Amino acid sequence: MVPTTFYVLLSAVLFTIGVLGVLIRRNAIVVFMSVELMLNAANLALVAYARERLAVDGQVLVFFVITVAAAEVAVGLALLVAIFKSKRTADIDEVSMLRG
Amino acid sequence: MDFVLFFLTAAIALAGAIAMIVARNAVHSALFLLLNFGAIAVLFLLLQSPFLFTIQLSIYAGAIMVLFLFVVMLLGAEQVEAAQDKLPWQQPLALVMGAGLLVIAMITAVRGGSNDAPPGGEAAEAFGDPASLGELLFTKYLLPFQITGIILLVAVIGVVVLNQQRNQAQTEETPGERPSSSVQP
Amino acid sequence: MNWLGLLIIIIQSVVIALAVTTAFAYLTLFERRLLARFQNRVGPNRAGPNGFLQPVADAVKLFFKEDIVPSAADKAVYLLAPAIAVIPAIIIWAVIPFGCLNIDWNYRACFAESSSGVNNILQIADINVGVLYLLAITSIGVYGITLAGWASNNKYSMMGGIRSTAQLISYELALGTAVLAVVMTFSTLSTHELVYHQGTLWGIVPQFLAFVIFMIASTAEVVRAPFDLVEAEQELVGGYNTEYGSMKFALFFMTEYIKLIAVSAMAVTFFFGGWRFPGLEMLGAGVEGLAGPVVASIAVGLASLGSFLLKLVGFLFLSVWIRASWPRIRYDRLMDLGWKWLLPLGLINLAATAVAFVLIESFVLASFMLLAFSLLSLAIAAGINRVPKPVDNVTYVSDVRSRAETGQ
Amino acid sequence: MLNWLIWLIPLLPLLGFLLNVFVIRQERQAGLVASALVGGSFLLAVVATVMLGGMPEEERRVQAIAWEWIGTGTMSIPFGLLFDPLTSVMVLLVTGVGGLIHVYSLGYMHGDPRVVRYFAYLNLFVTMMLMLVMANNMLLLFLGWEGVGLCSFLLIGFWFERKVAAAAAVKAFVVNRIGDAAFLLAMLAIFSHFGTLTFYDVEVNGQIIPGFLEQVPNLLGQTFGPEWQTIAVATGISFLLLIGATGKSAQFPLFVWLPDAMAGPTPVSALIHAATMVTAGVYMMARTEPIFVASPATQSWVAWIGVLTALIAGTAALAQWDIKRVLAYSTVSQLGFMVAACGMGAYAAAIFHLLTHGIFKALLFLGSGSVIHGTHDTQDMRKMGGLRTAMPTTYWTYLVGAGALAGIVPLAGFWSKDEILAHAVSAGYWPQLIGLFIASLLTAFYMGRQVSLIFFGTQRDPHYHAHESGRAMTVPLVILAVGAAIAGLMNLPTLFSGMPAAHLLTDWLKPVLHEEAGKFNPLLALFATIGAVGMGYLGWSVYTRNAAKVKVGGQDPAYYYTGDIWDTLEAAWYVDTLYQRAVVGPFRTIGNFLAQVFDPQGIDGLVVGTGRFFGWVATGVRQLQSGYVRMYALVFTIGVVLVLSFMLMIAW
Repeated sequence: MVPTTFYVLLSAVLFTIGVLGVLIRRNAIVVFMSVELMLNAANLALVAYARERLAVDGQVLVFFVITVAAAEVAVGLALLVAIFKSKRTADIDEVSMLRG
Repeated sequence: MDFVLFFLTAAIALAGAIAMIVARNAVHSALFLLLNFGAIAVLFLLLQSPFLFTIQLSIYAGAIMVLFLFVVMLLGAEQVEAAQDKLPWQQPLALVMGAGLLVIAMITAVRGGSNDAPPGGEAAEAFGDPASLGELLFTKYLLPFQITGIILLVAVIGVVVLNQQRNQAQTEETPGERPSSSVQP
Repeated sequence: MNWLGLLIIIIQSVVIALAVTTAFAYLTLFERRLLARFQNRVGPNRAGPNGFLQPVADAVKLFFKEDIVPSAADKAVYLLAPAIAVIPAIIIWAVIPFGCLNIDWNYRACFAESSSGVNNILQIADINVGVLYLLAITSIGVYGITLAGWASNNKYSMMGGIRSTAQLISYELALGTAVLAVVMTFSTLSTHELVYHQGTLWGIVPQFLAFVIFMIASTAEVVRAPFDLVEAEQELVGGYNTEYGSMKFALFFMTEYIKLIAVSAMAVTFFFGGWRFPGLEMLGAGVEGLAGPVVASIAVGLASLGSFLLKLVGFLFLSVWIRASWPRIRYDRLMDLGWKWLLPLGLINLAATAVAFVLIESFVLASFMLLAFSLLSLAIAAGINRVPKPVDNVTYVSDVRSRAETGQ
Repeated sequence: MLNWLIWLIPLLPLLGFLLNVFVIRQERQAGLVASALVGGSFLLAVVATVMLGGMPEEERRVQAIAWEWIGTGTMSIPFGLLFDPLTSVMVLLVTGVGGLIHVYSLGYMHGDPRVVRYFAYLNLFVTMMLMLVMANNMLLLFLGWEGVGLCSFLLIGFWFERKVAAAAAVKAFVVNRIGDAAFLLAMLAIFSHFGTLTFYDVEVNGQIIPGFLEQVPNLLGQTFGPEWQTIAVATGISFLLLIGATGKSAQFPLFVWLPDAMAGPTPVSALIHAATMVTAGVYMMARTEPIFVASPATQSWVAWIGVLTALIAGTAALAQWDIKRVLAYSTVSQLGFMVAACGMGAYAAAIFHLLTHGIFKALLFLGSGSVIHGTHDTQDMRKMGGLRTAMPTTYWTYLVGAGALAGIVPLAGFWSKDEILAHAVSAGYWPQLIGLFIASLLTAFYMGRQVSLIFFGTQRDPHYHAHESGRAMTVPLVILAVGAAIAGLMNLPTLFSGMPAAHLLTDWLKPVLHEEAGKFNPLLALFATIGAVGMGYLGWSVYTRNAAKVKVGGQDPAYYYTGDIWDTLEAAWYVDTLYQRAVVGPFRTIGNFLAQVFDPQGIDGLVVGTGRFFGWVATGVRQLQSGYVRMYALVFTIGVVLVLSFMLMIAW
């Protein structure tokens, strides 16, 4: 079996890539995707540790994360659509004013 | 063989992730992220979590990423970064910070995780059974489980409300036109 | 995992892929002949005896057509889309049991509850989340169509792609509720165990409502008539595959038909007892007594495979029949049906199922109670929706003309 | 029954105030309602006094608590009224004289455009004055104290279109603030040393709140050990109280506001600036008598301030031409008498003089108001003369008042003034006695001068036609004249043994002031009478004989003999000028500097500079608040990296 460290390292790298995506990209949708990537990286670490400890609790947590992610994506994308309707762009730099 | 599979999948996952943030086209980004999710799903399978594997496929790949693609296509927001960057100094700084975060995370990972193979044996055989997960969901984690249900409900209501307002506005702008039937999943 | 096992799996996969592809080819012939019959025509009967070589001719034609890529298309995605479409359609077969041929020559293992040690050569993988796997792969199937529509850079293709995305996601939920009801009834996620549990009573009896929902939703999922407005020639000039030609078009075509076969196989597995038929176990016992366990196993395997295929053909016939009979549904009605009828009915069914099996000890009694409930709720739903809504948002040409005449 | 009856006494004028403010819009209604309610209050006061008289002598103290007004920690101040012999005589004076002046105002203020407001103010004043004299604690007394100050301000400046009136109102208010500040400090000192502000023990919510007056003799000794410390504390408190009284009762050196306050309507001068409010200081000193008694130093200060005031004001009154200013300085002088009496320990005599003075000074003011009214708002005595025939009622009543003030036997002033002088003799205050005696001679002189100038000779200014005032004005004059004639009866000295009503007032006040009646001094009385009659006649005869020399706008005949001293007297020894030069002038200079130099450059510079500084800072900080989400995310990430590295270092 592959040691847990490998999985966690992979998870760390993926998470960092997600952070970089959030920081660098200006397309709001891609930023959002990066957030999802971060969530997945965290999920991977959770599952890896769950396997190491043979505790299903980690998997339950991942289940919750996925559920909440689904809700978050639905709301987030609806917001993006609403922003797009008023700004005509998905560039987050354009959304720098407090007024619509 | 486990190692071969792991490194192969990990490589795919990494490639997908990097390509996602590098790709200029949002649809390509979404596809690369999909690739990454698929790879992570396989990693779940390698970690004896078949239930999460299917959940990952059906929720992340089957629903969330479809939504992303859908919104990208609907908005025509494939390439919004053509304009000049307003914060040109932000990107290098972000890269430095990312590197710092990576170092910290890797140090933590190496210090925290065990380098030995995870335990095997009879307990490991039974591990990952969806039934055990379900039992835990309905006993120990019943309250969080219910709360996620409420979160989903709230999300549904929120999305409907957001949409509703937009539709009304549209109707007011162009009277007589039937508001397009929602394609909100 | 030994190398032999891996080899067997590879062989299984190749065989099934080939078999499914062949099945697709002859399903086209099957459909065309049947449609012709329904429409009082003859159908293709020139290539080979009774048109038996027609699929081969079609394949050769498609192979030799010119391969065109639109200049404004996103090339990579454009080329990738057919492949992305076809892959889920094929890998979905991994967990469907076509029959039961025990490789250890112990046919009794087929009739045991535990899925371990079955070693069924007619099913590639019996995993403990088989049903979920089916749902997951079904949900992935949407990508091919969506991407094809987007990558073509054509507004009709785009519309088709977006329509299909919305449609597939909408009906996936109804499909999920129907499948979940079955899972609840038989308390398992494994396809083998599903088939085993249907020994006493086929799934259609306790889950009649789920069956109806499943049939409607799966028809929508595979974008068949009357839910085929994704590729409606009249409105969308063919929809997402407008810009596709030759083999790439063939792949989309193949995807659709393979998925049709797949959902039919799922319906058989979920509601019609899979490869089972009454007396199969007796047949096995009889043959064993006559010719020993090896022959008995092979006999049971063949008989179960035959039974499965027979049921499958029945479903395919039903599908063609539906296509021949019903007109295409309007888009908003499609959404209404999915969200306002199927999903609530599915949820009601889930609740009813849970209540019935908790309250009533006897499986059979509970099943028939549920059947009655299903019929009742279907009748009520039909009753509510009997009167068609007035067409108030369609402007008739005659109206416009009369308005122009009166000078309004 | 007395418990709720005494509440009605201040509440009736309050009701009148509210009615006049919110309901009544008509002059006649306003006057009638105001007068009737004050009259009702007077009747209630009479009833209450009679009931108080029916009690045993030791129990003549009623305290009615409405609620606990201020209660924090150890401090508990009830909102309660006190009704004892001292209060009762004050209440009778305030409501009685006040009621008459209300009636008088009906005639005097007739036709004024803001007469409803006038009666509202007047009613409010009566309410506040009653609150002052009926308060059972220092704070409530202070409320009334400030309330009457407010009413005084409002009424002096009642004709605020006149600059003089507005300035006088402000002056009165500002000068009074000095005294009020001292009073406030005195209250704080009392609270810090006694822990209470109520005068006498009182039960509130089942809890006994101790009264500081009853503790003064023993608590001072216990708490502060050596006697000199006791005296120091008592001196401090009483001196502060004295300054408070100096402001309110127009004593030297704070008397300057009272002559100017004559710019208000004459009934106001009569009520507020002669009969009631200005006596509040004397009342307050009488009320807190134990503290003053505990401090001999303050006592002598009090006496000397009184004598000095009596002399300064008396001399100043000699040289005034304005009919009301003469009376104003006379008031100051008489208040000096009262304060001096307090300083000499003759509190009962002070109160006696307060009462009689309230009556006859009100009479004089009202009489002068009648003269002013009848001569069409003429106040300069040089323009008068010979009004004896034109306004006989006014003349006779004025004559009675002047006689009372001058101390002619047997009018009220003679008895009360003689009481004070007699006390000075019996207690051995010889220097003060001489001062007061001279002051009383001056009083007789300037009253003779005034009567002569107003009523005798011939009318010097022919531009007006003098006439007698209406019934509403003459009736109160007559009543007050009768009062001024017989008020001495309430405290007749024991001329011979077996006299039935001797020292009524002193006996009545005995439970409060613990004072024995002074002995009658026939020799002193003889001297005083001769002096008063002589000086009065002198004043009258000088100005009657030299009437021809008095010219409109001309010099006084006496100027020929005294020269510049006369100017000094006319300017009241230049006290006002001193204030102008020493206080007002520098204050104005500093104010101008602050307004024209410091404010635009210092304050504005600071404010604008602060604004500029923050604007400058904000310009920098604003760069961070760019609104770019990526920016915020980056900052967030930097924070995360820092915190994580820190935690990693700790965990290493």
